[in-house]
This record gives sequence, C-alpha cells and structure tokens, in this order.
Amino acid sequence: GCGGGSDEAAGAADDSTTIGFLAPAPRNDGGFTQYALAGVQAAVDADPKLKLTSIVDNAAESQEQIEGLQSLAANNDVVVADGAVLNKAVAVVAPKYPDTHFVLIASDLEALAPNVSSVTVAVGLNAMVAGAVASNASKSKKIGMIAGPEVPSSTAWYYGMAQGAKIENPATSVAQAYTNDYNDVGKAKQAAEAMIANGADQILSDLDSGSEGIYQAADAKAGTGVYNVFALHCDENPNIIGSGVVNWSDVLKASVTEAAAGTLKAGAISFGLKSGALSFQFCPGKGTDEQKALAEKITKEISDGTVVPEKGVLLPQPSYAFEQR
Amino acid sequence: MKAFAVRVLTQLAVAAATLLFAALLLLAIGVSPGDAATAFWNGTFGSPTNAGTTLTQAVPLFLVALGWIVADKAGRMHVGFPGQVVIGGCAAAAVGLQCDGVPRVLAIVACALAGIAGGALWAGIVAWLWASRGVLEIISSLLLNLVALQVLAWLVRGPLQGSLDQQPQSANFPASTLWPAVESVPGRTLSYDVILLPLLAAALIWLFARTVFGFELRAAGGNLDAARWNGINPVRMGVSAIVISGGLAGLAGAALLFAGSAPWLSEGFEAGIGFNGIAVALLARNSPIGAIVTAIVFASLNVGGTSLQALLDVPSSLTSVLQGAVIVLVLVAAMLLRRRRAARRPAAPVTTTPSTEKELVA
Amino acid sequence: MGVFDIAFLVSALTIAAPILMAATGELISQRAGVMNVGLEGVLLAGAFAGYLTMTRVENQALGFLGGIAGGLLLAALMGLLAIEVKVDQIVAGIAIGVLGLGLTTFLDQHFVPEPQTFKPLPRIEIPLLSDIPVAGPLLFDQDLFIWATLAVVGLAALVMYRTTWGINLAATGETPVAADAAGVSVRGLRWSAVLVSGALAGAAGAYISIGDVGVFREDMTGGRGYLAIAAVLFGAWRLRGLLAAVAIFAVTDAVQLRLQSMPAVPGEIWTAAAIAVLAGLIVMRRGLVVGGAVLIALVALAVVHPVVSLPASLWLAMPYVLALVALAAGGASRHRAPSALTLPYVRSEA
Amino acid sequence: MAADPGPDEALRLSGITKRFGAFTANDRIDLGIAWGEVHALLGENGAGKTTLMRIVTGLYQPDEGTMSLDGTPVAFRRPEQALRAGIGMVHQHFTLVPTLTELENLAMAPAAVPWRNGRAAARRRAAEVEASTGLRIDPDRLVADASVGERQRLEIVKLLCRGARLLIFDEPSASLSPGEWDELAKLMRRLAGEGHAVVLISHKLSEVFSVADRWTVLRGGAVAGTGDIAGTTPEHLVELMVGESVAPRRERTPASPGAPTLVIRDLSVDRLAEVDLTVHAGEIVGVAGVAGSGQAELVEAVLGIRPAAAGSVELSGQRLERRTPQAFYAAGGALIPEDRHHVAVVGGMTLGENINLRALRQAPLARRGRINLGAARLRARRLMTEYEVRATGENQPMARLSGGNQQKAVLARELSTEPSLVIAVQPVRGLDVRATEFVYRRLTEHRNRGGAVLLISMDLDEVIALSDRIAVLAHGRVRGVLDAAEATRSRIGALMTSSEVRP
Ligand SMILES: Nc1ncnc2c1ncn2[C@@H]1O[C@H](COP(=O)(O)OP(=O)(O)OP(=O)(O)O)[C@@H](O)[C@H]1O
Ligand SMILES: Nc1ncnc2c1ncn2[C@@H]1O[C@H](COP(=O)(O)OP(=O)(O)OP(=O)(O)O)[C@@H](O)[C@H]1O
Ligand SMILES: [Mg+2]
Ligand SMILES: [Mg+2]
Repeated sequence: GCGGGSDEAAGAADDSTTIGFLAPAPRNDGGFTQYALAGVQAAVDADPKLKLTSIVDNAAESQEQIEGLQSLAANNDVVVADGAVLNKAVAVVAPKYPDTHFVLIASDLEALAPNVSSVTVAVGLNAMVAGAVASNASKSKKIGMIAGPEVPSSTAWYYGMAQGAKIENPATSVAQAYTNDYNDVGKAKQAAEAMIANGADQILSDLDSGSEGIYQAADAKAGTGVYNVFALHCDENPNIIGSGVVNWSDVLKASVTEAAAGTLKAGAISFGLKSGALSFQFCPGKGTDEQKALAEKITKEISDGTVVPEKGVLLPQPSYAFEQR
Repeated sequence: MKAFAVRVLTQLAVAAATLLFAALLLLAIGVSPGDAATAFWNGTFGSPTNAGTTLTQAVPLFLVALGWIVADKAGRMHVGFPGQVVIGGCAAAAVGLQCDGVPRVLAIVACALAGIAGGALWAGIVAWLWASRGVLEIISSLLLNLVALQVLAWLVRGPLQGSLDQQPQSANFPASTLWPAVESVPGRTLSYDVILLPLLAAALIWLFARTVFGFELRAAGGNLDAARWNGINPVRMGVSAIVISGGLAGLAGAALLFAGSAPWLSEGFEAGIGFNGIAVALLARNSPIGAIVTAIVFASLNVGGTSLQALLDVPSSLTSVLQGAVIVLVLVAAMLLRRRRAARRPAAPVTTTPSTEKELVA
Repeated sequence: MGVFDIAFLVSALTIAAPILMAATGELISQRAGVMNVGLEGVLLAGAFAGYLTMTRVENQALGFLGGIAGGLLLAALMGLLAIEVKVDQIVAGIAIGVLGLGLTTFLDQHFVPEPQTFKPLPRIEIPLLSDIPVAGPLLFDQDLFIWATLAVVGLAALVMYRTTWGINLAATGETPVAADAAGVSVRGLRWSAVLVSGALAGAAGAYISIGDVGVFREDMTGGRGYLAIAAVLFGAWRLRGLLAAVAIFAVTDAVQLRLQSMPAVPGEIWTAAAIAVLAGLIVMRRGLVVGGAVLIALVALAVVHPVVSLPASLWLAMPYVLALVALAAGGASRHRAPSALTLPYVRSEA
Repeated sequence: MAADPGPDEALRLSGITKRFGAFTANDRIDLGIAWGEVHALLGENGAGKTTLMRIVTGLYQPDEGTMSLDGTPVAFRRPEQALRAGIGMVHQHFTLVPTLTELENLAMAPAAVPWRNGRAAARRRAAEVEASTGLRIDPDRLVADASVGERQRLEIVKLLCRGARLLIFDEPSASLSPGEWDELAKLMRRLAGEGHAVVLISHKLSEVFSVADRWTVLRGGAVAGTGDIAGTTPEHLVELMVGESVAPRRERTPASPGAPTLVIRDLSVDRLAEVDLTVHAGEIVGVAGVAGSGQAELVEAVLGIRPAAAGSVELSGQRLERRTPQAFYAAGGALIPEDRHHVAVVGGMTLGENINLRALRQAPLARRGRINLGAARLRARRLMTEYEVRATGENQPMARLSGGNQQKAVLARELSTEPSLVIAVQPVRGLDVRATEFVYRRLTEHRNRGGAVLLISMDLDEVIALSDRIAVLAHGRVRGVLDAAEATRSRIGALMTSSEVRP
C-alpha cells in the first residue's frame, strides 16, 4: 500500500514486461542518454515480450525526478534511471515499489534496496589508455579534458588520463575544464579554444552534443587531436584520433533483459576492460603503430593488474565489495 | 451579481481556451486528449497521495507570491526571489545537516528560521543597496539571483557536499528535521505546512488592513514623497518590505527542501518557483486569497506535467508550453475583465507619480 | 603561458557579440517603456527558427532571416500583451520565457528528431589588415556577425542620440503623456521598439545556434538573455553603460574559461585585478578605505602569487559581483530607470 | 447679453455634451471664440472647463455636438489633429519630458522617416518665435533644471512653433509668481493683438479682468452665461459661477498675538541665509516673495526634509533638535504643502485614508499598532461633512477627486488635529472662488482660536488680505517684516525687488 496508486501497476498485468526510462538530460543529447536509450531499445527489440512504455527526460530537479520515478514505477515492471545523479531519488522511491526493479546506470551504489541494481562501466580505465595515447601524440606535452558538470563520472576521465599520461611521459601535464552542461556547444567551443590557447594540443571530450564545439575549436588550430568517449565519431570530424568506447548497448541490453527476467542481482555491477564493454579504439587511419602498441600494452597491464588505478580513476567505491566483470 | 456572472464566464472561457489549446498540442503528437485529461487528473488530484504532492508543492509558490505582494504594496519592485529561495534553502540545509539528534520540534523550527534568515539576509543586500547606495532594487536583485546560483553550485560541491557517491548533492537531512506530514495520506506526501496557505493569507490581509505598519507600508508604496512629508519613514518601509519578502522567499526555500520528498540539497532545487511565484501573485492580482488558488493551479501544472510524461510519454517540453499558454491566456482574460469593468465605471485613477516612486531616497 | 593574449581577446569578443546584440535591442525596447523579462525565450526562438530554416534550406543568410523572424514572432506576442492588452509586463515576460523554452524544445523534438550540424559562419580574413599584430586577428579575422554587432551598436547610437525618433523614444519611455500630446504615437513607437528588440534578439539567437556552432540544442542560450537584461539595467539605460557592462561580463567569463584549465591562478590575474581596482578608485574617488585595502591585498597576491586555484563558481559569479560593486560605488545619481518603464499607457491619463 | 463674436469667429462649439459614465461633465455647450480676443472660461472646480477644452484639443471625443473652425466643421480624434488645425493647449500639468533638453522637447514630433533629425529645424523655429514674440528659451538646458515659469514658457513656445493660432491656458497662474504672471498676461495680449485667439481658464477674477476681452461661465457643465468683460463686474461673475452671491470677506478682527509658537533663528539652508522669523499664537504671518526666493527651502528645513546648514527651529516651546517630519507634527505642527499632487495626497489610496493619513497612526484611532477601522471611518465622514469635501464616499480613490476637493481633504487633515501652528503654502492654488473663501475662512478661524499660521504665497493680494504681519523674502533673505496696517503692494514690492546683495 504505497503511494502513486501502485495498484495501477495492474495495468501491466499481461505477460509482457514493461520498461520505463528516466533521464536528467534530453533524450536526444547525442551522447550518454542517447546511448543508454539505445541499449534499452536493443533489449526491447531483441525480446518481443519487452515493452518501453514511456520516457521522462529533462528531469533536472530532484523533486521532479522522484515524481517521475514514482509514476514510472507505478506502471512498469522495470525502471531504468540514467545517471548516478539519480542515486538519491532512486533510494527514496525504490523501497516504496518493491515489485518494480530499478536499474541505475553509471552508478555503483551498493544495496540501496533489494530491487535496485547499479550498472556501471569503469570509464576511468579507458581514460588511462586514452591519456597515454594522447600524451604520446602531444607535441606540446600538454593535453586536456573537457566535461560538463563536475561529477565523479567526469572527473574519472581526468584522473584516468592523468595517470595514463604519467605512465607514457611524466613530463606531460593534463588540464581539465568544465562547461557545466554536456550539451552547451558554445561554451564547449570557448572552453576548448581557451585550452588550446593554453597550449594543449590533444583534447578529450567527455561531452555529448557539446563535442561539436570542441571539433570546431580543433579545426581552427591545425594539429589538435580530439578524443571522444563512449563511441567512435570518426566521420564527424577529421581531427578525431579515437575514442574510449563503451559498449553501452551490450551492457544495458544484458542488464535490462536480466532485470526483466528478474535474474539481475541487486547491488553494484561494474563492467571493466575484461568484459569487453570498454575499449580504446582508434579511428581508421589514425594513430601511429607506436600509439596502437602503447594502447595494447596499457590495456593489458590494467587487466592483469600490473597497473593499479589511482584515486579518482574508478567511481568512488563505497566500502563494500563489488564484482567487476 | 451581473459582474460576478461576467467574471465566472470569462474564467470559464479561459479554461476552455486553454484546454482547447492543450488538446490541439496533444493531438499534434498523437496523444488522445481524453487519456491526457485522465492522466493529468490522476497525477494531480486523482489519489490522496498525488493531491498531497500537489498541495505541498503549492506552498513554496504561495510563499514567494506573498513575498512579491508585500514588496509590491510598498512600491518596491524587486525580482530577487530565485536568489532568496536558493540562499534560504542553503541556510536551512546547512542548519538542518547539523541537527542530527536535536529534538524534532527544535530542529524543525531551527531550519525554518534559518531559511527565513537566509532569504531575509540576501534580500537585505538589495535593501541596503537601495536605501544607502541608491541602487534600483530590480537591478541588484536580478544580479544577486545569478550570484546565488553560483553560491549554491559551490556549496554542493564544497562545504555541503555530503553524499556517499560524491554527486553535487548534500547528505540526506536527518529525519528529525523533516517537516511532519499527514499520516493518513498514503506516502505521507501532504506536509502540514499547507496550513500556511490560509494562515499567512489571512495574516497578510490583516496586516495591510488593520495595522499601522501595513498602512504605512501602503502609503509609502502609493506615494513615497507624500509618505515622507507626512512623517512616515519611506526608507524604513521600503527596507522592511524587501526584507520581509526575502524572508518569505527564504521560508519557501526551506519548505522546498524539508517538506518535499527529496530531503537533500542539490543544484536546481529552486526549480523556477522564484519567478513562477511572481506570476502566481500577479495572476491573482496581488490578492493573498487569490494567490492560494493560482499557486495550486501552478503546482498542479508542474505535477500533472510530470505524470503526463510518465504515463503517456508526453515530452517534457510540451508541459512547459502549456504553462506558458495558461499564463498568457489568464493574463488576457483578467485584462478583458478589467476592461468591461472600466467601461461601466470611470477611467482609472490618475495622480500616481511613477517618477517619484522610482526616484531614490538617499 | 599568458592569459591575456590575443586568443583571450578574441574569445572575449565572441562571447560578447550575441549578448551585446540582444542587449542593444532590449535597451531600445526599455527606453520605450517595455521591459521584456523573457528575452531568454526570444533568443531561443531565434536560435531554433534559424536552425529550422537551415535544416530546410541550407543557406546561412536565410537561416539568419529565419532566426530574426522567430525573434519577431515572440516579440510580437510580447507587444500584443504589453501594448495592446496592457497586461503586467513582468508576468508577460515570464510567460514569454517559458513559452520560448517549451516551444523550441517541443518543435525541435517534433520537426528535427535527428540533430543536424552545419558549418558555422566562416571567418572573413581581410588580407593585409589581419596581419596587424593585435587588432589584426581581433578585428579583421572575424565572422560577419561580429561586424554586424558593431554596426548595429553604432547605428543604435546614431538613432537614439541623433534622430527625432530617438527623442520620441526617450519621451515615450519617460513621459508618454508628453509624447502623446506632441502627436507622437506612443503605441506605434512602443511597437516598433519591441519589434526591433525582437529582431535583434532573433539574430543573436541565430548566431548562438547556426552562426557560432552550427547546431541547435534545447535551452542552448544558457542564460545569455538574463545577462543581456542585467547589462541593460547595469548600464543605466545608456549605450555607453551597456557596452561597459557587456565588456565586464565577457572578459570575466573569458578569464574564467582560461583559468579553469590552468593548475593555478597566474600572477598576472592579480596584477590585472589590482590595476582594475586602482582605476576604479581613481575614477570614483570614493570608498578609498575598502578599495585601498582590496588593492593592497591584490598587490600582495600579485607579488607572491601563491599556487591557489579558485572554484569555478567564484569566477562564474565574478561578473555579477563586479557589477554590484560598481553600482554601489557609482551611487544613485548615475542611474534612473525610464519613469514609464513597465507602465502601460492609457490615454485618459492625459 | 450673449455678445456674438462677430465675423472673425475662430472656433464655434454647438451643443457639445460629454458624459463620464452616468456623470455629465459638459452639457449642451454653445461657445464662440473669435480671433484676436482673450476669452476667459470661468467656473467652479468640476464645472467642466478642463473637460471642454480637452474636447476642443481632441483629447476627449464629445458624445454630442459639433465644432467648426473658421466656419468649416472639424472633429479631432487625436491632439495633433487639433494642433495641425492650429489649436494648442497649455495643460495644468505640463506635457514636457524632464530628462530631455528644452530643444529636444521642441524637436519631439511624429518622425516620418526614422533617420531624420529635427533638432536643427527646431532651433530655427524657436529663434523665429523669439523674434516674433520675444519668448526666449534655453535650448540646451534640461527641462528638469528649468523653473515652473520657464517650463510654461517652453510649453507656449512649443505650441507656437507648431503653428498654434488658438491657445488655451488651463489655470496658468496656478504655478506662477506675480512677476511671471504679468509677463504671461502681456504675452496673451500681444498674441491676441497679432490675431491669435486665447482661451484663459482661471479662478482669479483679478487676472481675468486684467487680460480678458470676453468671458464665459460654466456651471455644472452647462453654460451659465457669456459676454464682454467691459460690461460686467466680478460680483456678477461670481454669482453666475456659484449660483448665489458669496458673502464678501468679513473685515478682519485685529489680531491678539500670544506666546511665540514658531521661532526660527538664523536658519541657513542652501539658498536661504540667516532667516529669523517668529510666529505668535493667534496671528497669521504671511511670507511674500517671488517664486524661488527660498520659500521651498524654508518649509522643507522646518519640516526636516532638507538638512539645514545652521540655525535653530523652536515649535511651541520645544526646540526641534533632530528635525524630522515626525518631530514637526509631534510638536503640534501642521502643513498644507504647495505641491499637492506630489507630496500631500496618496492618489492610489482612498479619500478616508488620506484624511486620516496621520491620525490613523496614533491613538485614539490606533492602539498598540492596531487600527480601529470603525472609528477611522466615522472620523473621515465627520471631517468630509465639516469641510464640505464632495465625493461619492470616503472610499473613493483620492485621484478621482477634483483638485478643489483634494485640497479640502488636505485642509481637513491638517486643521482637524487642532495644531498649534499651520504652515500654509499657496493654499488656494487651483481652487474656485467658493473653495478659496472656504480656505481663507478656515485659516482665519484657526487664528482666532489662538492658533498660529505661517502663510507662504506668491499672490500678494492673498498675503495682504489674510496676514497680520508680512515678512518679505527675497534672494533667500528676509528683507523686512511689515505690520498689516503699513503693508501696501508698493512697499512690499519695493522690499521684494530690493537687491542690495546678489546671491
Ligand atoms: N476622465 C474622467 N472620468 C470621469 N470623470 C471625469 C473625468 N474627467 C473629468 N471628470 C469629471 O468631470 C467634472 C468636470 O471636470 P473638469 O476637470 O472639467 O472640471 P474643471 O472645471 O476643470 O475643474 P477645476 O476648476 O478643478 O479644474 C469633474 O467633476 C470630474 O469629476
Ligand atoms: N480617471 C478619472 N476619474 C474620475 N475623475 C477624473 C479622472 N481623471 C480626471 N478626473 C477629474 O478631472 C478633473 C480634471 O483633473 P484636474 O487634475 O485638472 O483637476 P483639477 O481640479 O484641475 O486639479 P488641480 O486643481 O490639481 O489642477 C478633476 O476634477 C479630476 O477629478
Ligand atoms: Mg481643470
Ligand atoms: Mg484645477
């Protein structure tokens, strides 16, 4: 007997499994949110029993997020919450809807409730490889990272790059800048221009549609290399060297399918390099053999534990064991 | 009697127009207006739980509206409510986070007072700049809004950052600080602070009609020079009006945090009530009673909007379009209403002196 | 690596341009007595309309025309509410803001589900001039919009201070009764002022989307509208003040962007700040005690520049704090709002 | 008696009727104005003078009736149509933009093409007008810095520049010093001489008889009579205006001065220098002087609005140390200020609230910060009847009262508190004969009851008629104090213009 007419959940009585999706960002942000949605969609396409009933996006404010989650939970079997910023909101809502399973993306909160699983990928590991490659490619030995709001999943890219760069060349300095908005192209452009003016010649963009701005800044200064995150965007700009690819599609497809089947275990599930969910990839024709070899090497060393990620590279891990796949 | 009929008719007309507009938009994206209406109703008043949410969300809007009314009556047109809500909220949060283990009543009062103090203080800057440096309150308040946002952004990343996962959010407030909610409402969504709606409305009306302070406030607002020449200190009046309105806004900030369902400080918790509150007041033609109604309407627009998204996959943007449309239509209606009145009675009074109102007392 | 180099000036200029364009429009509108708090919405309308046009006919010129049309549309709504129906301008503005954001987002999702990207405005490099040390890259290697902005500001200055229309404008915003008695149509003037501001805001919006970066994102104007309004008010409803305000905003924002990607605040920042304060003190000749204290502190920081990096928020708040300080120091005398600002004009008051 | 203006008739109104809701402000008015004449339009407050002239100048549209100019029918929907036809009005509340220069105010006009700059042309036209009428303006001065007289001159120049041939003056002397009035009177004659037509709305018969050729009296919105000045007497006109003959002012009983109530010792404020002035209980002290001799400074300093450089003010025995309006009223002072619209009334509040503006804030009407509305209402009603304030009720918005009634309300507020001192500045400005008599009677009664009155006025006749002693103010100094007996226009005039020291 808990809020939001959870009795209406009967609406989803038939044998199909309904899924609701809530994101703080716009659904067509050409990045994080869009990939997550794609992942869910993939799961749905693969299984006729699954149904994506509704999407609540632009839920920027906690109150709104909670209401959104509640309405979704009341009418769906699985609710996908896209982003660690939703942790608290989920923590509030999940206990009220025990028979709905919540999938939190890019967060590794343990045991909020028996019906919550946090699925994340250790992007920082990817960042280490990217950092090493960028450092190697940099003439000025100045590289940088530009992200939206200053949140752990973004700073992870910075710390990862810093560590990776140090491995390649201790002299390399890594800058970071935050536009406070993954999708503000103008600010991104200005930030990139500023960074280039400061001498950086390799820039990683942890932005969604904001990346466009970084491309344009790079166009303006010959020899500037750009690195994406999550997916390869090689066709979008000639300056793109590669990307710390994250196979959200597979990760989420797996998780959502399991969640729907009720087999997804509660707690934090983090995908690392081993799983193949993460990998640094070069754009066709980009990257020297030396760099490619370097990428191989670092990847291997991380996987077999010779290189240990430093503080900040992995998302903050609450004091509990969590399984890395 | 006839006037009343006209009034009702106009309001019905507005409602109809708004609904029509909404229906057209919904049809444009292939959602049946019928379903939408049901979803909207369920989401706002359909169940006790949701009704509770709606009413609880109306409170902060209403508080801001009252803040505007007070300042406006004193002729001080400041628009610093977003900033005052934010700072009030921050102050309340800062206190609340320390209140672990403090007896409930004490904790709650402390948070409320902290909120009021925060808002009043932030408004105090505006008041000081106006009274002693002659800075137009509308300018300084506008700028201070933008400053307040940055203060919040910094707090949730720095001093008040407290969540385990290092998101830009504070830790959850201790249970003892949360404002009590009506137990009988499932989900406990109906906070007791809704009693503020009638109470404060009555209090304000009484203040303006029955107290010397309220009278002097109105006089200073009506004609600053005449007030001064008749032994009223308009600077004192202006300052107290601005500070009081700031206090109300600050209380709204506290209510957002401690009466809502999200007991933590996060960026953007202000959620636009600062400006919407002004709209609430002006749509109610600065009548405290009317503001109760308009506040509830606005709140239901917010809540209903979210449930429309969740239930029918209506994009968030559409709900804000609806909000804008409602404001515009209500404005027009209110105006037409006044026109008909004017037609019956002589033209509006003349001898107001805006220039002297804008002139500054240094 | 210096902060105050040419790249810095260039970025400051690009940040300033759209704000300046929009603010000039708002200034004209407010001088006529109509305050549009929803400028942000108008900017968005321009940004989206321009983008939408581009998605249909891929042509920059038409794109900007589209943007202007979009701005005019919302401005017209503002005019309708403020001038014809005579509703409260502040609520009307709030409504315009909400509508602008909602409509553009909604229409974007509806008509352009797949985000598209276009080439931004090309930079026009004027052969010889662009080689001049500083001014070259700053002025003669810019896109057309920067030029257009400068032209518009110049034009506005002429119209406001050198023409009868300018006089009527001031009169309408100050004493509509007088304008009316002199046969100036208060309605007509306010309409044209509001529409002008709509057109300029539309153009500025179009620049933000298709001009600067060649894409549209919902709510992509990121508060520039409010900045423009703040600039008008802080500029004391004069063009000179407006320019100063926008300059402050743009420069601090540019500094902030540069500092973010630096490990520590370089000494030259402190030096610059110290110079600024000194200049301020010399100009105002007031608040010597406080100012002096600040000055000394800054000089000290400049000498032994410690390795500190201040939170971004501080830098982001800086423009507004500076504006407030300037206002407080400047005092009342300097700025008075147009007496009839936000007041609808009713003939029987004649 | 209706003397027909004859062949060179300029404006002819026939059957003009104007209603505001149920109220008829103008009732079937027939009126003829001729070129080359000064035509006085008389009537009580609210008789319909301003309304009628607002109709003539296209500010209002008549509900019935027709107008013809030079024999051809005309109808004006907007003021500039009237202006184009050559009809211009100098309003009581000037239509100037204070933040612009005088030149810019002249240049202000519908701009056909946006880029046109009318400044040069305006300067030329101003020069032409100066050549023909001798009216000179200071083109580059901000209107805000100009005195009332200078502003009025600018208004006139504005009209003449626009080619106005029929000029209407609505209570022009209300804000002028005698000197300025004499100039204006000369100008009117001169304009009439050049063939212009001039309409003068005034409540001062002395003025009317000094300049006008013909007169028309309105009563209750209808024409009560019209004729040539030559063939009439003030008494007759008053009778027409009021409906009965107003009791002639009783001879003043000699004053019986008591203890000093207001004692001002070498007070220096801005323009004002070392002013010594004493007002005893039971006497009316008049302050004569041309506008801007320091009257405003004197009042504002005593009230505490303007900080004084030096000097002391003593009110009913107690020295006002920190001068504030509060202290002034607490010490038993009362003030009827000059600028009613700006500093006396709150237009947005009700008549009742304005009458009780101060009483409402202390016992007995208020206790421990709480107001006794019932008592307040009763008091307001009582005073409204006692002071003959005409209004629909104590809840009528102040702005809706006619100036005359607004003034009566102020009078009620100030005199009802049994003050020991009343400072009255231009107390009958804009009031009709009856209201004027009323104010004079009240002030005299107050003095007879043993109250002290400081009467500050630029109207010599008024000062002489009321005062027991007269202090003459010039260039911020008291040039001399005369007893009513020895005070003649000439002697006062001499002192006024005595300018051994230039400020
Ligand atoms: N716009 C209006 N709406 C309603 N009533 C009006 C309006 N204008 C004038 N009146 C009424 O018409 C009457 C005549 O007003 P008018 O100004 O013509 O009198 P007046 O002769 O000018 O008075 P005064 O001598 O005080 O100037 C007044 O009683 C006033 O109440
Ligand atoms: N909107 C209105 N409603 C009712 N009466 C009005 C209105 N506007 C003007 N009036 C009346 O019209 C008349 C003309 O206004 P005006 O200010 O000229 O009055 P007045 O008696 O001349 O005042 P003053 O003596 O201060 O000049 C006044 O009687 C005023 O009451
Ligand atoms: Mg009149
Ligand atoms: Mg009058």
